[in-house]
Amino acid sequence: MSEKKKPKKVFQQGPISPEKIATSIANHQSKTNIGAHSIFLGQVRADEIDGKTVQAIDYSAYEEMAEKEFYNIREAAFEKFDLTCMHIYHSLGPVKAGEICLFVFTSSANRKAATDACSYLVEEIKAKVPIFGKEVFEDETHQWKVNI
Amino acid sequence: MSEKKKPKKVFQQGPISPEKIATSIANHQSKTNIGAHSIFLGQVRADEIDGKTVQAIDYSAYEEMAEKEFYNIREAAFEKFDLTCMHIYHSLGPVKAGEICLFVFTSSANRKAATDACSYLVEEIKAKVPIFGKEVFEDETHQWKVNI
Amino acid sequence: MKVTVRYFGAIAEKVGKTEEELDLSTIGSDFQDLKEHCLSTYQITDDGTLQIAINQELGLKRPLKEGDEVAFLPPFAGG
Amino acid sequence: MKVTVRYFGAIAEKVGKTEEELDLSTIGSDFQDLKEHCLSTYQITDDGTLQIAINQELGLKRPLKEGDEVAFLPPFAGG
Repeated sequence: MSEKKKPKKVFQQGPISPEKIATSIANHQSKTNIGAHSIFLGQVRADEIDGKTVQAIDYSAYEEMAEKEFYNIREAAFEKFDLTCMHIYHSLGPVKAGEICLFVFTSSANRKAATDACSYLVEEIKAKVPIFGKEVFEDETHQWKVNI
Repeated sequence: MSEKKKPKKVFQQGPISPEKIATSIANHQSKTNIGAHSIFLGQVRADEIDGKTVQAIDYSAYEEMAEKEFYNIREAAFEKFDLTCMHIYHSLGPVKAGEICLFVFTSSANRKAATDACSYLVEEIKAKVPIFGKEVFEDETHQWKVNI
Repeated sequence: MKVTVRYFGAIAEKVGKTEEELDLSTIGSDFQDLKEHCLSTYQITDDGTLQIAINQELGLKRPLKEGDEVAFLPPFAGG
Repeated sequence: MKVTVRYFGAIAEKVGKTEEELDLSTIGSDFQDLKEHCLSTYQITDDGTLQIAINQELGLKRPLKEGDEVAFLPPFAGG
């Protein structure tokens, strides 16, 4: 539970690499009270909108507020679910179609806590954290993404 | 949907490495219609039972039947959920405490299909696939694991 | 009395800047005064999706104080 | 008439082997006959968790045929 209070850096510049995810998983192999990990990855889609294709999303955030919201969401999740560990990473700046922009990672002794917490975190992040996404098309025009 | 019919090898000897997971994630970055991945990892716990600690689980399976069950579970999941991709890997042989024995990976345009399918697969695998686990203690005695 | 006003995403694009300092002595120290001032100055229409935070907190709508940070936030799009 | 019988996990351990061929002409070709033969021969008690598959399928309980594969399965423990 010491992990609970440690403030964590959520934002990183650019996409989240598969290698970072592997390292994060490997770091949990010494925690032998964990029986289940649940991972959610958000990947940028090459959506076609009015004949134009999204080539990247350029993420920005109200960072000071976002960090507070992430902290509150983490605390609430630790209250609600019997978790061993919880990690959240989100990209800032451009993330190309096919690249990963969100990495949520929960671990618990049993699968239900890990999977329920992971879904909870994703919904909370999408609803409450002031992150903004500019969908950039191949012709460099853009539109602003809205979560549904 | 061509992926749907391709029979897949689920079992592998020994633990599932974080690098394998990273490679599997990286392989999906060319599929730009994917917006969400959900991953479940089962990790062997060092449970203490009557003063003795589990150091590994030695997995065996009725392989011919297990492969059929995995196939049926995959087909049912593709029916139930709007998935782009689905991958299942399970260990055979010894997997040490802290190592990963199950890797379930679902991908979809939207998060709900990916996360619901991932949970569905994990429950189905635990309930329906004839896999057996010998929990080996540090003193080389053992007991047989039962899913709850 | 001065406050900092910050703009994000589509709103920053429309406003043409991400931040400014405003003197409330001419605008009024009421939250609603500032909101209306900014909406009309930059021709932002509030279609119901606009959220405004005071010092990183939503839903306050309290009278403003010297040094407050007011942020105009378009719909969230994380993940 | 011969069938293959396979044992897994805790049952294989108790039986002392993972597979054998049994001649049903002495045991009887009924599913229940074979089940009772194996349970009594190896002193396996069915506490309600035992599952038996015929040709990789559970819950059949049909009369056995030449070449059938009958598998005695303890509780599943995947994942």
